[in-house]
Amino acid sequence: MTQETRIIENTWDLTAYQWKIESDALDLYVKGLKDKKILGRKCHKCGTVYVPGPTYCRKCFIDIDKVVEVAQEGVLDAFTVNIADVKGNLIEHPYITCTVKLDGTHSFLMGILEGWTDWRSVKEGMRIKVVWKDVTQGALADLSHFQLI
Amino acid sequence: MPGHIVRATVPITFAYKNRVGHALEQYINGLKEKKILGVKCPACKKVYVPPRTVCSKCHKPIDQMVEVGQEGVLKNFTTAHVNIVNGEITGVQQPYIIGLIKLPGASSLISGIIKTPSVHDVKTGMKVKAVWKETTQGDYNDLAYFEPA
Amino acid sequence: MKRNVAIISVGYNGRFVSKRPDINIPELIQPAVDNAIGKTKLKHDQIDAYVVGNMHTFEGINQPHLWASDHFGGSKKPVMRIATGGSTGASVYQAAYYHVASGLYDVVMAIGWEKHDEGDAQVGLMGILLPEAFSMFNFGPDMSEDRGIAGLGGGGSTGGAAFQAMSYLTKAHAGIEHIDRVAAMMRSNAAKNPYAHLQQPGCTEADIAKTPIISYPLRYGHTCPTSCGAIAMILVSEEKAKKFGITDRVAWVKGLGSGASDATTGNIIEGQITDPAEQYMCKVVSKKVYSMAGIKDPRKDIQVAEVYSGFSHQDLMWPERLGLVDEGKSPQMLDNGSFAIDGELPLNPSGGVTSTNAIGASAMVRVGEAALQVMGLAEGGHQVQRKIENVVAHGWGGLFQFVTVTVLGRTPVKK
Amino acid sequence: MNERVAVVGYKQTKHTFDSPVARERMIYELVKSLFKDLGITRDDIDTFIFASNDFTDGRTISEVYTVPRIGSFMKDETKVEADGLSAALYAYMRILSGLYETALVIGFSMAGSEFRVPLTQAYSLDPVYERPRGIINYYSTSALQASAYMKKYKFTEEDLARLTVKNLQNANNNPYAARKEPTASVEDVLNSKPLYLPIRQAHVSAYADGACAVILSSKKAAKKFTDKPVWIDGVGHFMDTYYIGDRDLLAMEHLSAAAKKAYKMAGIKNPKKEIDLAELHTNFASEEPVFAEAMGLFKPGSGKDVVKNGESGIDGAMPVNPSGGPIGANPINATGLIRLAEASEQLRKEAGKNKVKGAKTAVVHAQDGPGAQLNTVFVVRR
Repeated sequence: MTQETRIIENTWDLTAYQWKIESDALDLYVKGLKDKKILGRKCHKCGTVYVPGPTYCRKCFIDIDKVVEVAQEGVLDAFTVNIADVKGNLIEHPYITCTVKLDGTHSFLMGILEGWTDWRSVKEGMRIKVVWKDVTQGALADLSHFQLI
Repeated sequence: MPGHIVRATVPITFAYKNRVGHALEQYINGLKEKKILGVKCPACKKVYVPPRTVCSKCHKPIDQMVEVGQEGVLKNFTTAHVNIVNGEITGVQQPYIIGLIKLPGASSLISGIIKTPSVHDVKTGMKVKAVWKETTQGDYNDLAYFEPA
Repeated sequence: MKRNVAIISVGYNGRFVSKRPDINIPELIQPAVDNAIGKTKLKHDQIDAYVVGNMHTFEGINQPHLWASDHFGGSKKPVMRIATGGSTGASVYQAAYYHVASGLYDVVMAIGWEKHDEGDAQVGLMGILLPEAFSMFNFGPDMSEDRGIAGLGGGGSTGGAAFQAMSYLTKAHAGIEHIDRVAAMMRSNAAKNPYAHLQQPGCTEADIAKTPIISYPLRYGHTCPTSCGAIAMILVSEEKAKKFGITDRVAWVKGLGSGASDATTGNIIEGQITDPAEQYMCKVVSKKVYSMAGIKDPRKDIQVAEVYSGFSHQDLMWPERLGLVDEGKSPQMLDNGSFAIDGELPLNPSGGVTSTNAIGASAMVRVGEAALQVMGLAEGGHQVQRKIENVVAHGWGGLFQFVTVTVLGRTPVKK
Repeated sequence: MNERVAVVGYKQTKHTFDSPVARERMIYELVKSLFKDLGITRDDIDTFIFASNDFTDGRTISEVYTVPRIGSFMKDETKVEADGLSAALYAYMRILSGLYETALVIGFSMAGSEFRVPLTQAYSLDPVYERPRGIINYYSTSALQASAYMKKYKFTEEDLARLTVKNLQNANNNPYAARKEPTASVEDVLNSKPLYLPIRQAHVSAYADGACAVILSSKKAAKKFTDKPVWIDGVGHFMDTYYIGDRDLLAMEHLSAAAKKAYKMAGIKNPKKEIDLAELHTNFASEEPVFAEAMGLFKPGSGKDVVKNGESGIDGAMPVNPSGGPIGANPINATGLIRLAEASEQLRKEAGKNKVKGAKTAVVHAQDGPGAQLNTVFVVRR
């Protein structure tokens, strides 16, 4: 390796941006959470149910406005066991982050999985249910976690 | 009506450490010694200031450093009434001149600030010379500006 | 009537390494260009056009092809810049192919690079979804410890990869030991590739198993390094290849394609409907590519695969999604030695992405390595010795959503 | 291989300085309504090509969330990280190859409201010399070019102001333009804030929120979309050296080369005679005469006369930017593609108040980089 050369420090300043992000899907979703309901949108053409539900269908490329309440039970899809922090240090209480597919939906919801004692016994395809916070206020945090049934 | 938005800001600035590389390292070292260095292509004999590791014309790697003169001719200029810092355009109290200068021995023009008692004194074709910081420390600001020769 | 296109040269700037404090970005690219040209009888001026790309947020330079143009020879030449995330290098190569296949140009150079030591790749990758993640604050997320935004973003520091890995293991009835095993094979393959970054001759499953788990089932030993390096390839038309007298040691582009789904993980503002472990798009694209290449049975007609695996479980997953191996049978293939350099279907003889990852280059390195295998020019002992007719090269990027596939072969597809 | 490729559909948004909808909705509505106009679905498109930029979008791999919004979910999609006309060029190549028959090209940005354009421009400068020195930037580079032109050819500040007003008036009659200054006068331009003289605030293009989508197709497939195809008969693109001190800012040989290549392909021997209008991607008003002359549309140094005689006006011999050009709207990444859409509209005789009479052949231009380092040129015919 030849000689090291000088460093010039530069940045990409993300604080300089003012993003606008479409929120139709999440607006509806958190509105439902307040009433302990899971709301999404269904495509009237292909029947795909999205949660959170955008106002268009990805497959049919059309506007969709049919709001549907979906089941609060479903199956465990993928999961990962968080054993260490970002730096690789083991954490005291491992936890499971998972994606679930609620019955009747075609999309995946992400969240925390509870109701297990040994994570090695957790398997894809297990039945799960939604667990709510005691008091809901129309926020993502209203849905506490998913619980193995 | 679909299309509701939320706004997002991100309080993060990504940081980078960019290496100046072979040619600019030598250029900066030259500035410390109050020398202006260029690089000469052995094939077409062009001298590029500041130096780089390739001849744009011959596509040959080049590394032969040569010192060029410090008194040259102003070829082109613009009078700046603003500065652009972090993407913000802000007015300056004293307008200043940004010029392109042909130094003896160099084939390319070098950009720099031209200082004169009044910006109206500046004419293309005038002779200008490099003015150095009293104590140079090995950075681009060592070559402080150019003034009429 | 299609125009046949061949890769006639593949050049690297040197061995991929973690740091190059001696040079700047254009200086990293320049030797790869010179190397690719130096292996032919061409002169720089005979390159008609350039297609280039990298993941520019990793170095904080927008449109770096502007700055680098003089160093790769693009000054006063046609230049196009392509960027599609991890698959960038393959997308650049595909654009170079179309430069020639369109009939507009005859000799085109494709260049991909990354200089990871100038930024932080983890941070750069965060940049994919930061605005979307931060928009969640408008919706009252759970902010308690790790359960909040980080959980929603995709499960720990490996993002959605761990989900995908778990999903794959379940579908294939395999265990973490298979991921350890394939990771070890890649590191020892890399030891036979003089350009690879992490070279560990004789690396074993046990060596990998010693590395800490990040997010089960992924360990440090299953992840890729961040490398500095550049690759350049020269693509020419069939007529030019004949004119240059080089139809012997070239790799013909027989089929190519790409596709996109939605953001399969981290799609936190709208429901995601694509399973990251299923990779339906990869199946669709590879079918199309094989048909274009005149390949009826990829299991018989393809002898080597170079797949893009940012995480080791993908080395098992992709061969299945590419139709080279039955679904769920990769662990078995691995165990019976079929994926070894001297096996039935050598998989990443180069050592793959988990051994070397300069992101903007990586997907092109897959194509370049495939080309070298076809040409019989892979150096340092990673050349597959049995007769090669076709090699498949694959790439992916984004939030597990973009895929690129190409087949290179010893003989062009008949017109 | 396909022998001829046409623009068979195009649409742009009404550009604004602060879009009421997010980029996702903007491009979705645009593409949806283009499909509706043409009576097609997303299945009629073989390949989708984005023109976007991670720094203007503020995201790594910025099309991650926008892919489904243009109908490319589970489809063939790629991205050109440059102006939209480069993406159109790539689409053109893909169709010429014979492997695709149709392509949708889309460019967009939120340059009006989401970020500071000079900041993303600064990120395009090299990080180790120009950026830390802070002298050379997109503005000062173009000012040096303007200064060189004005001195050499005695083009005055008044001439430049008149040229700016011509474009502002054209923009005024363009329903898509963001910048509307119906009363703008030469005096207003001359009195506008000095930036890097001779460049003043009024000369700067209107960085805006907006998008443009264009559909290209092979000759074979064109009938399905329209009975008024606009043929792409010539293309060229060339890069200049990065180093400002090495460039000939006036001759712009690389732009000249791009134009010559496009003319040659299109069989154009005398561009002045054979081309009926030009749509140029100018970030600053001062670039118009320099670019137009490098492209052989006017005699070198004739800018003063062109302005005086109104030759580049809508009724002139060589109308330049009858749309008002980027002075009226510059949604980065879409700007060059908008030039193609505007030219197609003219050739199809669908332009409104800005109609150029009898236009049959147009030249379209796009740029990237400081001082238009990379240029793309299309020749299109009805």
